[in-house]
Amino acid sequence: MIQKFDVIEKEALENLEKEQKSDIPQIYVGCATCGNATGAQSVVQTITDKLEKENIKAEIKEVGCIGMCFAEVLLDVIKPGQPRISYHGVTPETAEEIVDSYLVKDDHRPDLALGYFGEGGPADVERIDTGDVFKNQQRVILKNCGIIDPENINEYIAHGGYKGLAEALEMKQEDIISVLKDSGLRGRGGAGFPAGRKWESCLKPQADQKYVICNADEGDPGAFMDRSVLEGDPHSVIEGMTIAGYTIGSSKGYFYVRAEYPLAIKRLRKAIAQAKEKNLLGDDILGTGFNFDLEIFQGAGAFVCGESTALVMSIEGNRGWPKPLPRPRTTEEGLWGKPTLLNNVKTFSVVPQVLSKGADWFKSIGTEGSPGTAVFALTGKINRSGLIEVPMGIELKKIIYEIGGGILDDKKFKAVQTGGPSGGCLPEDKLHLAVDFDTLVKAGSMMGSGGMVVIDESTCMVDVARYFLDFTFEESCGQCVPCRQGTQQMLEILNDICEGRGREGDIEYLLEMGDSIIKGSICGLGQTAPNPVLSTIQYFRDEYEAHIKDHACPALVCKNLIVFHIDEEKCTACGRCRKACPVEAISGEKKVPHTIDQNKCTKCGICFQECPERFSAVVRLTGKENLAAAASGKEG
Amino acid sequence: MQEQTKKVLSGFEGKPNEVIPMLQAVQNEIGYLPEEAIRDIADHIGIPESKVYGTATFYSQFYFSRRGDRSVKVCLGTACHVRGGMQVMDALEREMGIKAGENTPDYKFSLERVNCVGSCALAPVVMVDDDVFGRLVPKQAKEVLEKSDPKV
Amino acid sequence: MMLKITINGLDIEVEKGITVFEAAEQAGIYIPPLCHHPDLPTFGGCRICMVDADGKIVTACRAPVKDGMIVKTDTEEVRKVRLTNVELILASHNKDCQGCSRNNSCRLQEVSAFVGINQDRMRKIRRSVEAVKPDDSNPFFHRDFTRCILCGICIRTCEEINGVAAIDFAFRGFHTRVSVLGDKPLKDSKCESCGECLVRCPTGALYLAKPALVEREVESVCTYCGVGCGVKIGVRGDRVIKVDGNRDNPVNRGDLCVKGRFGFDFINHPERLKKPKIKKDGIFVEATWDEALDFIADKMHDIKAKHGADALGAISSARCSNEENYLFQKIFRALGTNNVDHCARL
Amino acid sequence: MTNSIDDIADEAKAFFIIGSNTTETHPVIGYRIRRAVKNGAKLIVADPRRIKIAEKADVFLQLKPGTNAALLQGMARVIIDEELYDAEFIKNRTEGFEEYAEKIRAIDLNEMADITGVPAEKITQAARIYAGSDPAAILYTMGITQHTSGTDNVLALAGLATLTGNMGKRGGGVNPLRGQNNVQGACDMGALPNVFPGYQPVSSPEANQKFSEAYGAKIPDKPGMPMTKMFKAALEDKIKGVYIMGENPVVSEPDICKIKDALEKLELVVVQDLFFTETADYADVVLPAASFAEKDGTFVNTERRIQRGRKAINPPGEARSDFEILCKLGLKLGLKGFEFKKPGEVMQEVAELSPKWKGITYERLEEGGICWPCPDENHPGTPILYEEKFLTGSGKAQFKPVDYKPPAETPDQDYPFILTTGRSLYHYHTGTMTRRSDGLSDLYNVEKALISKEDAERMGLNENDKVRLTSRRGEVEAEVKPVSDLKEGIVFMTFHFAETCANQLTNSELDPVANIPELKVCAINLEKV
Repeated sequence: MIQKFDVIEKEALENLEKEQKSDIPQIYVGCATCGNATGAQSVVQTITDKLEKENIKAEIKEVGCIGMCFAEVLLDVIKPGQPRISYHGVTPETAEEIVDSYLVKDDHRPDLALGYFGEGGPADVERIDTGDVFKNQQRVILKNCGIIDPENINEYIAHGGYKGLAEALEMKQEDIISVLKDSGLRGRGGAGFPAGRKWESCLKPQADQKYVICNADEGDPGAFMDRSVLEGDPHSVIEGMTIAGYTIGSSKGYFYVRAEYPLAIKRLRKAIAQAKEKNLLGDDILGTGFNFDLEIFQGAGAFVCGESTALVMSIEGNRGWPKPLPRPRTTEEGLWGKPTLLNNVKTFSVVPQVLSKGADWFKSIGTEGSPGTAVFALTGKINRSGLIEVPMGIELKKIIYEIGGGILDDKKFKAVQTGGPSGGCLPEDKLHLAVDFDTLVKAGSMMGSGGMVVIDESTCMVDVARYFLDFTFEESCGQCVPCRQGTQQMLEILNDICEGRGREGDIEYLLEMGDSIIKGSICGLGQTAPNPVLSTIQYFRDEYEAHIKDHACPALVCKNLIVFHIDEEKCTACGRCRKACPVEAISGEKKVPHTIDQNKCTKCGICFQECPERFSAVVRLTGKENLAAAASGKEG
Repeated sequence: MQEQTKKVLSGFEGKPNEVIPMLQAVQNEIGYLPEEAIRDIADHIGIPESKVYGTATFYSQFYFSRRGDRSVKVCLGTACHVRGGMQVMDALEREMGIKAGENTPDYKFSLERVNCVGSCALAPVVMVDDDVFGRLVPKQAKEVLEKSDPKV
Repeated sequence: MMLKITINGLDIEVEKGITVFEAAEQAGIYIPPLCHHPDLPTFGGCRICMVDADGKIVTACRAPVKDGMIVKTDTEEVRKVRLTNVELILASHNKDCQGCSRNNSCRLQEVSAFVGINQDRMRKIRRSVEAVKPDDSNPFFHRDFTRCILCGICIRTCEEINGVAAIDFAFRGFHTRVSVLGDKPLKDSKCESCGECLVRCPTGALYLAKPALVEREVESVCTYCGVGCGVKIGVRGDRVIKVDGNRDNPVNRGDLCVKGRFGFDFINHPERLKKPKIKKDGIFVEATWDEALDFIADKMHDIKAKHGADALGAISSARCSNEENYLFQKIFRALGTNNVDHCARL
Repeated sequence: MTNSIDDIADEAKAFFIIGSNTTETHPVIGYRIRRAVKNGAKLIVADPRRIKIAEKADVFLQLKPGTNAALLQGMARVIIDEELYDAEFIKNRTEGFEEYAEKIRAIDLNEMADITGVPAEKITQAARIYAGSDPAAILYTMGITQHTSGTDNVLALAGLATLTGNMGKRGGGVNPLRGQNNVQGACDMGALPNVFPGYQPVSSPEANQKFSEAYGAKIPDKPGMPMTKMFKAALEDKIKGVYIMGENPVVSEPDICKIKDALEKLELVVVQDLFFTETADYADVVLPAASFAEKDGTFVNTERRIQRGRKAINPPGEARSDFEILCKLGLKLGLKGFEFKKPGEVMQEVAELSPKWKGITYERLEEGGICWPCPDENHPGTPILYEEKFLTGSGKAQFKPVDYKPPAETPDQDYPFILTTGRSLYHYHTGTMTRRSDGLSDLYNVEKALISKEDAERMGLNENDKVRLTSRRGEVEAEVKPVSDLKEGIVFMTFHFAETCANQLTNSELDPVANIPELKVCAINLEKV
């Protein structure tokens, strides 16, 4: 079938040639959700109109997310013989300028450019792929994201796509599994279970039907890696699943995608159709007689459905309740009681490369225990938020300060949260740690699905813990007592602490309860729910104590523990705050320093934002005395 | 309404694994899930209506009463949270005079919290249907609503 | 096939295929159950029956016994997990036990006592009982959500025992609730009011609309349809105040329907006839038994004499006992007529 | 029932429920069947109404009222054509198969489909499930028997069961679910015009002699009148006095106007009951009886299981158990053999006089119920009949082919609707007991005449509209409820409610053999008021 595939590949390249007309300029606009959210579509529209109106020869295409979300909207231009130049923060207006000056004339507008890729770019803009953002990255899973047009299968094939499948179809199933085992590939869903072993345990059982399920129910609040892959490189996942189908002997696969990912779903649909058209999916794939079909199932919004048995329950039409242990493995009795292979988007998407480039190539990346790369959604109080892919084993420091460009507004770093609601927070003195499955767990956090949220001094750790508990509380399925009641109980206590009702012994009680919830819960959600609390207590216990003992929120975040106060010395009675206050709590006229009526104040913080930097007369106070003073009506 | 449901359901075989797709299809058609619709789905598949209701109420995607014409979704994903998404939510609740999960009396808007719309770089983010408003501060709440008024 | 296992150091032999919970039961070792019910498939949600099986903490109600398995039901760890779980349940459970119909017959009380709830620890707990108002729509039994522990026994009962499945879990997480379609009152649902759920509810979440404190029980047979369910008639003073299914009766094994379980008001109904009555010129006047029976006997002899025995008709009853039916037909056949019948055909 | 609840519920691979609203009239058997179906047993339901149990059915046959025989003949035709019958069983244990088969082969399936209104495919499907499941149990009630063709219907059912070897087998059989707690016992005790206790014919010389001697009187050897005929006879002055024990014919009997006239005419009417019933109005003497909770005695359930009822409390006031009343009356009448102290002694006499009950004693019943026949003290009882032989001369089952006969009354211009009656889960018979329960009344207290949505639409009727229902025999006013469970032209009512008494309308035409009136089919008209 290799021959058969070569034909397809050749044809693909030719079509591409025709489509691309590489003799004219190519324009790429980052049109993943993040891009669109920032206005990519209107940019595309303006340019298209302009090109047509002024009949300028150029190709424009919508691509996925290259990961530099901080720089959205991203517009790249490749002129024949020129390197790819990236423009950032593009608006319809600047887009027109760029067309006028760079496409029509030859001014590459260094003022608007972010930089260029590859060799020999103009001297007055910096090179991106060797710059801070990319030099520490290694793009394997994301290699096509933002580079190719995800809605054009030819581009995927041109970039080496479906070779892995073609090769796999010539291999024995056991051999594919042994390659995976050699490569040491571990599931990218969070727990990091060895993929090879999982596939093997699904190959063994005899059954009239087996299923392959791609878990794209990315529910972690603050993570969007899976979505970016589906939006930017859908074929890589389809190819991976098809290989899985062939390996375990399944003819049916499901994409379990959050309904909140409309664009991803749209692109998947298109990709599936294209793959079928090319006989890379569907019946008698590449003439091997192997049939594999893919169906998209839209998750209806339940974080717990990321858990394999819950996910299966919900496809079967039930409440997404995990099956309590002891129960047969999903790989033996999964969907409709049939052997079912369930992997994460990133796991499937990397499989083709592992097969085409070989186990050793994969092992050469990352660490021994955790080979390969890790994809993170790097967000929070950081200068360069975005989607990054780094080799396992890289130091957290590097990610935050080099790739991420350090903390926003030069504030002080406090902690980095990984693993979302199941993970934990690591403090400054843990930044030397290497990022891999096992190290993070040892330190009290985890890789999780790949959210990495940077937290600075102006963030309250108790509040962060409460935030995650609130999330797991809302998302707990309600089946088992420890999780259903436990998350609620922990949340209540954290609310109390944040609102000044904390009690002596609460911290110990939280620790004890956390332990019981971990031991007692049915599924991963409950078994990890206490982590954010336990890790923040481990590293930031003093903040908890400040809240409980002194009713003080050191980060000045917890509403009930702060008061807004106007410093008479600094106040110039400009009246900005007075006008902005939505509840008319601020009084004072011209030349008279303003004051805040604490009884009226709702602590919305608008006055604080309104007061110009140069005065910064509005201040936030915390602690028993200040609160008491404010309460006693005396203006803080 | 029953006709609407019937029409939608006619596109399904009536297998148990179609429960959620059916619920989604009906909600797309009607805007929420009226009781009769749930009963019809149960009958169409031949499973207890209580079970279908149990499944529907489990998932946050489904609504059981009429919604506002435009839905204001305040992202409270981690990034938005640490960047003050909650204050924005407070401001919107104040402006609209309703709490999250409610509709304005004139059914122009419904307000809800969502977990990560995936625009973390723009945090804090608010989505009104598909329009995204990024890097918001509380006082912009009014402006967001004015821009999104269905009549405009 | 028999397996050898050890529970708390005690070696026992048990049937293959049973659960650790059942094995312990056979060995007379108490494992606190909450969501487990012998009539029903297991659920495994309450996490109270957790034990240490070969070093792993598992739910006894689901874990099958394995040969050579070593089970410990009372390790430090097990105790802690159980205790916290019960505390957590109590945190959102109605405090008022005296005001609860199941006071002293409540499974949650039993379990709390066993795990050793103590007030010092309870003080650390934040109590918050969701204020859902009770459902008193059904005339026979009501639902108090503040006493529901979401064990799902009622749900499994409605599906497995009665086959109606009128109720199921609805909503999610802490807001999970046993509900009918549309979160309506029970009366507006497919519920058939058989009360099987009421019988199995481990707490006071389902309770009789009219409390029934039974003084003595008498085994008998239901008086309604032909199924002949075994019942236990609950008496207090001179009144029938409750009817329960007799689990030992092979016909119904304890099950009853709405009529059999709740339809007994007629027994002590004020309109019951209490004296014989004879109609004199169109109006009924009370009479003694002798007057009434003499009147009847004379009349019957009279008719027989005038028109022959076949001028008498005897309509017996399918609600009377065999003995009574026998005597009834005996009377008329002895008088010389076969005009004996009853409502077999209706 | 030929079988016991237990063996059917636990072992039947398929249930064929016809003319029985099982989940409402025999709820606890309903539970067992729903459980069995949940565990994989197949279910065929045939009824003019989409009753609750139909929800769980693999095949639901919504036949026109009164066309049972046609449906069953149709099924038989399929079974014979496709040779789904149990040849072995037929060879060894039956007689007359050939004639039967011949007659069945003469039946046109499509014609049966037209008569019943059930598509031929569905009849075929049902036949295949029933014949293809071993064992398969038939359950029926009044929907089969309350027809002028009732006996034929039962024979047709027996035919199916015999054809498929489902007789005398665990999990099989032909099982009428008896409607009342001791209707079986009343029959067993000879509260029937044609037989003595234990089904010994009054016409049999030996039996007649045995009982005449035992009762010290000459008992006529020709059968007496069934209740349904007594009232007609009363109108013709042939009957002068009626003694009514625990019955309420003024509500339960068909064609009530006639019944009332008859009662008016009688010289003596005795009513013995718990309450002052509608019938009591017509009585000369009313005697206060005891309820089941106030007396000892035995009852026979639908599976022939004799069980002990026990006294829990005293009867109110001067009310007495029927046992006491009858003993007293017997003596007052100067009859011999009424000196009983307690019901147990009566049981001894029963055992002596009827072989089927010979082995029954109160002592044994303390241990639990026993299914008759129980020929001696050590016999365990007989939960399943005909395991070895049938009660025929040859001991073999006889095939009795039947012809479909339409109901006595069919719709016409004046009375275009068919009324069929039944029961509700929440009430019992004429409601004497259940309608005195506030709770049950709360759940269901007003008769709703059910009509098809189509008819409702055509006639512009909405729920709770009042209508007048008229038949050749009387009229009733009731509220309607349009439902999708009924086919056009069919009306359903219960007979629990005296104020909207369906039996004002019903037809008293009888089945020639069993003398059961055709309560399930009569022609009526319906108009809005």
